[in-house]
Formats: sequence, C-alpha cells, structure tokens
Amino acid sequence: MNKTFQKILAKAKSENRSCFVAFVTGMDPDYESSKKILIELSKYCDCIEIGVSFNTSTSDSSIIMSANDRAIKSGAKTGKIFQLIKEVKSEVKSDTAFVTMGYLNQIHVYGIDNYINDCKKSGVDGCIVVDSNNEAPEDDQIFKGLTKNNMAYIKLIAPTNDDNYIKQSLKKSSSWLYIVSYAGVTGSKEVNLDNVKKLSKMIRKQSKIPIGVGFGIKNYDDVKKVSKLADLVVCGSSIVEKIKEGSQKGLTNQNLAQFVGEYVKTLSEGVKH
Amino acid sequence: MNKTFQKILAKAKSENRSCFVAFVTGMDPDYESSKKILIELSKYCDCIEIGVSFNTSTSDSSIIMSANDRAIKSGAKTGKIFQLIKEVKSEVKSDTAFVTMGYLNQIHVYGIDNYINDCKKSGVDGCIVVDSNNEAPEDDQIFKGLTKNNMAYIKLIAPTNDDNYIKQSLKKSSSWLYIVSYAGVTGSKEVNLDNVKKLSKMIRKQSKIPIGVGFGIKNYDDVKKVSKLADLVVCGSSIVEKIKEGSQKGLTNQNLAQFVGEYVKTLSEGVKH
Amino acid sequence: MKIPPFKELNAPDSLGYWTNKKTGEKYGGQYISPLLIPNLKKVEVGFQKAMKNKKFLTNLEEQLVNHIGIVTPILRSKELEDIAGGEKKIGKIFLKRTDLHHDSSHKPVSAFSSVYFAKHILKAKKIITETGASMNARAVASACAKLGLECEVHIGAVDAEKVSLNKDITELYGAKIIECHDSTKTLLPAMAAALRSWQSDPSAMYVVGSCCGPHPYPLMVRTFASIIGRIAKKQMQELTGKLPSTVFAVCGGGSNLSAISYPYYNDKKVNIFGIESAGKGISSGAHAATITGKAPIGILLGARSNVLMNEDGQINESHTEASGLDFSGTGPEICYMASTGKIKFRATTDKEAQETFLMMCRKTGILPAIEACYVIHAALKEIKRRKNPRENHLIHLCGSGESNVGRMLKYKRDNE
Amino acid sequence: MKIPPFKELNAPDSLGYWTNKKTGEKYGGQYISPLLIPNLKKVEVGFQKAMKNKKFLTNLEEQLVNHIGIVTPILRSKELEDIAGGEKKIGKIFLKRTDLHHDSSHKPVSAFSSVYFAKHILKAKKIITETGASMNARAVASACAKLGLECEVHIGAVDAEKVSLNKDITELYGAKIIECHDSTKTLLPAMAAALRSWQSDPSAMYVVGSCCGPHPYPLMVRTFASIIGRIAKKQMQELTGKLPSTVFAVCGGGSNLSAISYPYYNDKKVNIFGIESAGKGISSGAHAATITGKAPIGILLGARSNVLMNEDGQINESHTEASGLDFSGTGPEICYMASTGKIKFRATTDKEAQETFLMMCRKTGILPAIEACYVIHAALKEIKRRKNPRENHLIHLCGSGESNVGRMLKYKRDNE
Ligand SMILES: Cc1ncc(COP(=O)(O)O)c(C=O)c1O
Ligand SMILES: Cc1ncc(COP(=O)(O)O)c(C=O)c1O
Repeated sequence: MNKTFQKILAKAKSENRSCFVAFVTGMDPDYESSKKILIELSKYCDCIEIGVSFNTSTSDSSIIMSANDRAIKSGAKTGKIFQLIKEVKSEVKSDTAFVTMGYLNQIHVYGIDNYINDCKKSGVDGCIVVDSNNEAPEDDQIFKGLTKNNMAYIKLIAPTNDDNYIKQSLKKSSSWLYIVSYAGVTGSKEVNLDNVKKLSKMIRKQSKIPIGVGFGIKNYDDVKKVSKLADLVVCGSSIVEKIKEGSQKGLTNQNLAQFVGEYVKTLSEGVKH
Repeated sequence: MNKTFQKILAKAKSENRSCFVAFVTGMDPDYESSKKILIELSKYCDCIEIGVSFNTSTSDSSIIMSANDRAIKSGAKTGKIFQLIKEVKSEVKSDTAFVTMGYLNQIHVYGIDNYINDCKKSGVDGCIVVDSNNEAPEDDQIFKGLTKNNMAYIKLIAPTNDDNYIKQSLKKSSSWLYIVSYAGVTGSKEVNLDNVKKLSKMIRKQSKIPIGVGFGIKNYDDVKKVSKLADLVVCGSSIVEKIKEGSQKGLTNQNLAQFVGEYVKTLSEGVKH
Repeated sequence: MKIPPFKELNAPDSLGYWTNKKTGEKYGGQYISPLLIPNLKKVEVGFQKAMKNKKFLTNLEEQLVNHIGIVTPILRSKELEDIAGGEKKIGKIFLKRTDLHHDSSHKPVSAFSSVYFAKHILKAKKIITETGASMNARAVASACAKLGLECEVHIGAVDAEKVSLNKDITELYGAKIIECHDSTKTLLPAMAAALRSWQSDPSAMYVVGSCCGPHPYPLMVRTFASIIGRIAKKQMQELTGKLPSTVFAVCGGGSNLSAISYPYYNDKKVNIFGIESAGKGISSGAHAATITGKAPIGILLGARSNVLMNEDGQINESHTEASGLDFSGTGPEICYMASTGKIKFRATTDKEAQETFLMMCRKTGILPAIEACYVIHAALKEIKRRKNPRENHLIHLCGSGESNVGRMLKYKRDNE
Repeated sequence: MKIPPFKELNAPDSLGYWTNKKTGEKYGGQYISPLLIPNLKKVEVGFQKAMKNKKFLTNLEEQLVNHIGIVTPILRSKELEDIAGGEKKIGKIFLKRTDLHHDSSHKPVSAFSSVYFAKHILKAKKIITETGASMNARAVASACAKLGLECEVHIGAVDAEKVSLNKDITELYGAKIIECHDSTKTLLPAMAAALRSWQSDPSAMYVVGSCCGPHPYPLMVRTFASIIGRIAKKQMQELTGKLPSTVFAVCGGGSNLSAISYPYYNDKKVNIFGIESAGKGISSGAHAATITGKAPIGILLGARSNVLMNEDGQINESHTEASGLDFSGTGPEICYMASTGKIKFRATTDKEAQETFLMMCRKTGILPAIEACYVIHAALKEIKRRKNPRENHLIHLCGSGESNVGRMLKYKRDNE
C-alpha cells in the first residue's frame, strides 16, 4: 500500500472516522486559484482527487465537463497538473494524499511510463484512470508502473459489474477500491446505500482492501451516512459547483480558496462516526 | 359566305385595300368602356374580333391573358359578351363584322347549340374557336351550326401545319381563313411575311377563300406590308396594350374609347394599298 | 428481375378518345391551337414508333432499372394491418415502395422515359415542362441533366416564391426556371405558358407531369408509368400467389394511379380505388376532388375530362394541402375508368391526410409524401369496412416526404 | 435476389482488437468506464448469439430488403466515364446506388439492424444514440418508430440550432431529441452524453452511427452494414463477370467504406480506396482526414484508432463541409486496414467536393449526398491516373443530397 494512504487510513481509524476525499478539477478556474484551493482543502481532506481535464471524456457529468472546459481554457495540460500538484505538495505540511483522475488518451499521449515517472516526481500518491479496461494492455502497464513505484492504482467498481469484473479489478487495485454508488453519472442521483452495502459485501468476501465510495454524495448528511459504510468518502460535483459559484462571484485566489474551503470543511465534518 | 363579310370584303376590294380587323378582349377593362371602345373602333375597322375570356387559355400571350383577367374581374361571361355585342351592333350603323374568339370549354359549358343561337341573336358574324380540333366531334357540330345560320367559321392555320391539316381546315372554313404568321405566341415576334407567302400559295392551290393574317402586326408599317398579301389584316396585342395604357391613365368610357380609337385609326390606314 | 412487357389493354381511338359505351361520353382528344397540332403529331408518330422499337425499349428499361431504381420492394406492413384491426380480421396490407425511387416519387418514371424518348426518337435538344410543386420539374430536370438536353421549366410566380426543396433541386440539376406572372400565377397558367413556349419552339419537346394534356400525352404517360404496375403485379403474384383484392392509389392527374392499376384493368376481381384530395371537405368547395366531387366534363389543357369549373366554364383553382394533387382536372383515361365504374373513387380531407402523415412517421418509420397519405387513410378505412381476412391489399406509396417536412413539422407542433 | 450470407473475414481478437502483425499496433478494444462494461458485455454476447440465430438473420434480411430497400441497382455511368476520358481509355465506372435507400443513405442498414437486434435479441425497449448532422438519428429514429422502441437522440446544442432536414425528420419519427450543452456543443460531447445516458439506463441499448466506439460496436456495425457490399459484389460479378479493379468509398467513421469493401478484404487484386475530407486542405489543419493527415493513435470514445488531437491528447474538432464526415476519429478496423495498406487513402477538399456536387447534378441527374462527392472526385482522379481500359471501377454512392440542397444552392449562386 502507498505510504500516504497507509498513514491517512490509520489516522482516520484511530480517530474513529472515515477518510474524506475531495474531488476538484486541476486548474479550475485557473492555475493560481486552483493552487490556493488545493492548499486550503488539504486542511480538511485526507485525500484530494485532482481531475486531469479531457475534453472528450465519456463518463463525466456536465458539471465536471464545464470545470474541464474552464481548466483547459486556462491552459490545463497533463504536465501542468503535475507541476500544480508538486507545488501544492511542497506547501502542504499534512499527510494529504493526492490522486490524479483522468482518461487514458492523455496518459497514452503523454506516454505511460513518462506519466508514471512524473506522478512519482510530483508526489502523486495514486491514480484513477476512468476508461482503462482491466483487460487492456495499457492497463497492465499502468498497474505495473504504479505498483513498482508504490503508488496506488484505484479502480472503480459499479453496482452493475459482475463477479468476474470485480475479481479482475481487485487484482489490480492497491491502497483502496472506489465503489460507484449507482449506475449513472456523477452528481445525477442520490447516493445509493443499498448498492454500496451489496458491493461491499461482495468485495469483503474476497479482499480486505479499504473501500471508498463516491457518486451522489452532496452534503453533510450524505457524508455521514456513507462514512458508516466506507473507509473513504468521496465528494465531487458539489465542490466543483462551489468553485464555479465562487468564481462567478468574482472571487479569485485566496478568497475563492476560503469560500470553497469553508464549504468543504462542513462536508468533511460528516466523516466523524 | 356570311353577308357582312361579303359586304366588307367587296367594299375593301372596291377601295383597293384589305379589310382591317381589330382584336380586343370583350369587357376589357369593363362593360361600359368596352362598349364605347367597340363603337368607336367600328368607325375604323371592317371587322372586330372580340375575345371571350377564358382563364386557362393555352394559346394567348401574357398581354391578352391579362386583358382576360381584367375582363373576368369586371364580370365577363359568355352571356355578357353576347349582350355587349348586341348592344354595340344596335348602335353601329356601318357594316362592321363582329367575330367572337374563344376557347372550346366555355362554348361546351354554354352548350354548343345554345352558343350558336345566341351568336345569331346578338348579330355575331363569325366565330373563332382556337382549340377546336378539326377532327373533334364538337368541331363538326360548331361548323354545322354556324354554316346553317350563315355565320362564318374562321379557322386558324399555322406555318407548321401540313397539307392534310390545311385541307381539313379549308373544308370547314367559311368567309375567310386566318393565317398565323409564325409559330409562336401573339405579339411575341415580328410578322413573318415569308411564312405568309408560302401558306397563301398552298391555300390558293386549293381554294379561293379570302385570307386573313395575324400575329406580330403591331404598327402602321406592318399593316401596310401585310395588306399587300392578305384580304384581312388582324391587329391584336398592340391594341390591347393601348387599352391597358389608357385605363392605367385613369381614362374611362368615351375618353378611353377615343384614346384607343385614335391609335386604331392610324393602324387601319395601313390597309390602303 | 424480368419485367413483364407492356401490353395495351385500354387503347383510345385514333383521335385519342376513350368513349364510354353506355353514356356515349368521350374522354381525351386533342383540343389545341393549330400551332401545336404538328408538334403533337410528331410526338404521336414518334411514340408509336418507339413502342415498336425493341432496342429503344430495352435500353430505356435498363436505365429505369439502374438509374431510377424502379424495381422497388413491396413491403408487407404489419404495422398498418394492426392499425386496421390485425391480419386475422382484415387480411394483409402491402405497400409498393415507390418512395424509394430516384428523386423520391413515381414522377421520374414517366419523366425520364419521356425525355429519353425525346432524345432518342424525336432527336430533340430541349425539353419544356411546367410545374406546381416542382416534383415533376425535379424529375424532368434530372433526366435532362443525365441525357444532356436543355430543360425549360415554367412555374407560376406565386409557386416560385414558396420555399420548395424540389424547386431548389430543379435548379441544381441545371434547369432554366421561368416564372409565369399570368393570371393566378400558379400551375394552370404555367401549363399554358409551357404550351405557348412549345408553340414557339417546335423542335423542343413538351413533357407533362401527369397523364393529362392533349393526345397522345395521357396515353404516353400511362404507358411509360405502367412499368411500376407491371413490376408490382408480378411481385404480388410471387408474394401471395394470386391477384390482390384491392389496389389503392392517390389521384391528382392520375399518373401514379394508372401506373399501379393499369395492369389490373381487365382483372374483374381486382377492386381499384382512386383517392382524391377532399381538401377542407368537398362541401366546402375548397378541394381537388374532381371525380368524387362530381365535377362536370370540360375541356382543359387539350383534353375532355372532368374539370373543376364555374357555370361559365372558367376553371376553378383546386385547394389541397398536397401540392402534387393541386390540379383542377384529372387525366382523361382515369375519368373514363371512373365513368365505367372500374375505378372507384374516394376522397380524403387534408386534416385526415396530415394525421396519417404523422401516424406513418411514428408507427411505420416511413416518411411518406403527403400525397400518399390521402391514399393510406382511405385505404385503411376501406380495408376496415371490407373486414375480410382472406384479402390482400396493395397500396401505392407513391413518394417520400422530404419536401413536406417543413409544413408537417409545423402542423405537428401546432397540434400537439 | 439471393443475398450471399455473411462470412467473417477479419475477426478482431476476443478483446475487440485488430493487431497489425508488422508494427504490433493494436486498434479497437473497449476503453470505457466500468459502468458501461456490463452494457457492452450484454451487446457482445447478444451479438454473438444473433449471428448464429438463423431466424433472426432471415427476418432481419427480409426487413432490410423490403423496408430499407437494400437491393439497390448498380448503375454504369457513361457520363462519369466520359468525364474521366471515355470507356476506351479508363474502363467502366459503376455506381452502387445506396442513395436509393429508405432514408437516403447507407446509415439505415446498420441503424435498422442494430435496433432490430436490440428489440429481438436484447429485448430492449429504448434506444439511445447521438448525432451530428442527424443522418444517423434519422435512420435510428425511423427504425425505432417501425419497431416500436423509444428513441433518445443526443445532439450538440450548436448542431441542433442549424437548419437540418434530417433533424426535422428525426422529430417527425417521434424521437426524443436532447440537446447537449457541454463543451463544444457538437458531436463529440453529444456522443459522450449518449454514453452517459446509457450508463444511467442499462436496460436501453446504445446505437452508434458508424463503425466506431468500444468493442463490439465497430465489429457489429461493419457486420450489419456489409450486406451492402455482399450484394454489390454479387451484382458486379453478374454485370462484369469478374472482380472490380478498384472500390472507392468515402470515409467518415468508416461504415460506408467497410460496408462496400469488406467482402473484398481478401481479394488481393481489388484495390480499395477510402476517401477522407481534406476540408480546407490538410496543411491548413482544418480537415477531417484522420488517416491521410497521418493523425496519431489515440483512444477516443472507447477505442484505439487514429485520432485528430493536440500534443496533450485533447481531441481536435474536425472541419469539413460534409457534416457526415465531421468526426475526429476513424473506426478502428478501418485504421487497421489502412495500416496494413489493404485500404489506400486519399483526401478531397471541400471545394473539390462542392464542385463535384454541382457536376453530378448537372451531368448525371443525380443529387448526391455531399459526402459522396468526396469519393467521386477522388475516384475520377485515380481512374484517370490508372488509365486502364480493362478495369472496372466501383464507386459507393452512399447517399442522396436532399439535406445539402440549401447550402449547395447558395454555393452555386455565389460561385456562378
Ligand atoms: C408524390 C406524388 N404523388 C402523387 C402526385 C399526383 O400526381 P398523379 O396523380 O399524376 O400521380 C404527385 C404529383 O406531383 C406526387 O409528387
Ligand atoms: C451520406 C453519408 N455518407 C457518409 C457518411 C460518413 O459516415 P461513414 O464513414 O461512417 O460511412 C455519412 C454520415 O452521416 C453520410 O450521411
């Protein structure tokens, strides 16, 4: 297991709570603001998932697609995101884990080995690659590269996936596994606890890997409910919406970071059991 | 031969000239004006050809079609045209011949026998039925009816008609035969004297019937040229245009009649050999 | 597919008349100014020659098959059967898919044949035609483009102003489009203008958009168009092993009706139905239902036939949503067949046709020409009435509706 | 006509990859969020089942023949031969008349087959698809209407605003049209939106407009569409007694190219050409010529293939006058065939295609889809270059151009 994840999971356990994971798109709305936001959020989050924008993603909600658009407009590129993470890490004292979330095309274009190297160099703790099929040759390469370099490979599992798929995913997952709470798009429905319970049960039969849950977790109550079932609780769309709201108000940099930070602080308090 | 035609042809011969025939659409632009025009024109014309408006005629030029439209708008109907001719005849002292020019559909609807009766009653001297095919049963009926009642049946012959067609037409023509000077639409081209010569020659081989010529005779010079070749010279489009011009100026009744009359007077002077 | 050769089943006399033996009434003929008589004679003689010219007929057929695509399928429509009450109650419904033709209607069959005839038999260099909604113009212009003849199209100025996909396509095909500003500025004066133009240019050939006009046009158009029916009859025989009980087609001028029904003229057991547009209802007077509306016999555009007209013989304008049916007359042979009772007539209102259009789109996935919707509505009604599970019904789906989309979408949105 | 049965000639591996043995490069695959994996598995298993289900295949074929009208003619075009230099110099040119299909393009073949498959094999009640210029949407919506399935179409808001005959027809067919306001508001985000919608509704089936997308879509679409080529191959054999020397088709996603050329994949003597849109010229960057423009391998919409993208892997928008070719990728099997050299690629600029459109209208009387004009231009060029009187050339005339009329008439008027 990746060291940072080891630490935050242990810490959370000791505090009788789950880990809180925030998702934001890297460089949304721009490099400097995003940097301040990430630094601010790391005060309240055990882990931050940073979206690497892809303009033709197949699985993002409209909310996240527009965040991607804003980021791309302000110059987001794979390399820039690494720089951002590196700079943020250097200013953050706590053990916040940083995870990239992106699509295979950009990693492919960047070069898989190159990507893994730069993850390592910039202090990334793990990667999510939404559309990397377990059976694809690229997936093997990513899995091997991350594992070799002690970074987490975080696989997504949906309620509609079958046993076989879960098995495959478990084989390649390290540090934690990401359960999608419903078959749908991020932010589109309410978190589905029944699905989570069912999936956790299936996974628990085969593995002790920590379980994160995301999709549809929008407020303090959602966080609270899910944290009873999960080791990590992921909030995305509502935070991204907050960034949009703040920047539409004209806030930038530190002010925006505080505005988003206050929101995330409240959310994150839900993880206390 | 119809008596009126006998007279006017004889008179013209004695004066060493051709007959002058004017075409106007009956009731163009309205009943009263048309009546005055016809009375006025009869001073200068040996024969007046009165168009019975048909809204779907297949052989009239746009000039004549709009005259037809004007006439129909002011209430032109077959019966009304008979009334018009009758009233005009009663006021005209000279031996002007009156000829109706129309299409078969209206005659068919009016009833062929009824039509011939009303021609007779209103003093019509002859009829032109543009689209009555020599071989059609209706044509026989019209021919017989007119002949029986001593009215002229005036057939049209075009430069493109063959010997056989001319023969057929000659059989049914009485009083005179109408030569169309070119294959085209009234008013669309210059009168074609070569065609006229050729056709006259063909006809003369078979018959002594008087020959009228029309299509493309627009001014004094045209009339003059044609009158050397023909027994009757027919002017249409340019007179109809004059009526339109006068009525667009706002002239009505007597003023319009005089305006058109002056124009026709000049034209008609062309027939003097 | 081997296409059955043409066989004359209902010849007019030498003057172009079909005479009803019971009533003595004549239909057809050649009522035209002497200036056009020689032009018509040339066409008449040429047509007789053409119909005996094996090479001409074979080459024409090859072009119709491969260029116009006349060997269209016959689709058994379970969807329509279900709408009419189910196969077990009403029998089987077959659609002749003429909508799949090149240029999307039956018009290209006679248009292409006529232009091919003009080129190869008459050696003409130019074609003159008229148009209302431009379906005919599109078909003629296409044939002229392919065969390298000049194409002159007369269109009423009012019609020319209307947005029209077919008019635009006619222009793309390179036709010269002449606007007619006479009288109502619609189809009838445009037809007159075309005839006048031919009168001025006898070396050209005039092509008519339906089985109308002076002899030999009604004869020629139905003879050319009947290849659709010859194929369909053979297909139906292969599909069902017998003659259909009913044959339905819409009737404007009558070309698509005679196209599909002609081969059945002597088959006593086949019920032929011609469907007219009742417009806003026959009693309203605003319709195009010459025969159903019992229009009297008149002489329109060179032929004796039933004609919408007033008591003075002035032609009345027809009124219908379907521009392809917007004509004040009906072809003489069709009027004759109506008078003998061999073709029965029905009429569908615009509203009924529009609803049928929407139904066809939604339930069959076919975009029919609005013209075809008049026949489908009436056919379903008649089929329901007959209620005979042993019957096979043949409906002529005579065109596809790309050019109706704008108006029909508006209708849909306004009525939902 | 007896249609030759499908035969697998170029199977991908079990993961949906075609691998170039020389370069090791893989094309295809299934790169998609885990949420869609089960949906794809269902389609994959269903498709394997369907291809072994004789009754399904027979019934589908019957519908394709009688409803879509797939047995279109092959027209020998003397007009195009003359333009290319005459039969005696360049041989014979044949046009596969796919423009005569129901709904006017090759799209309805795979669209109808996919929906038929969804209904009868997957027992789906709803279809989800996306569209750019709505040719695919029209085809899918038509199939859904006929087969009684709900149809949901995703379209970019920018595309939705454009006047589009096909979009209007899609609406008439009763499809629910959902505008996508994401990112560029064009085809790519609409495709993503369709996939996301499927992710939320696994009981529906997703239908793709070309042989693109994750496995098994590229395989399924080309298998369904190849019936066009199976018929054409047989027809060419009957017409000429031998294999054609060349086969030409335009290539957007690649479905009409594989449709006609697939049956010739193992015929060494047949030269297959795929023609792309060079837009304003490949060097301008404003084009859709993925392969001719040497676009790198990327992963787009679930599959590895050549993709127009920038150095960061962001997908570039394609640019072309032909909305049907306006796509930043090419189907994986096509990319594979390009990499082995079996399919050779050429590109035609918009201007050349537009001129070809006007030429086709004026000289052949055919209104081609603008997409088809890219291939006709390139084919004539290649045929002239080959200058071999013994060759027979087959060009896929993949659609008719009703929906291009507005823009093309404007082009004509502006350029004359
Ligand atoms: C599709 C379609 N059907 C029918 C008609 C009516 O013509 P007819 O009765 O001569 O077949 C037209 C005329 O344009 C048409 O386009
Ligand atoms: C007529 C036509 N041709 C070609 C294409 C391109 O598609 P593909 O390359 O997948 O055949 C389209 C797409 O809409 C089309 O409509």
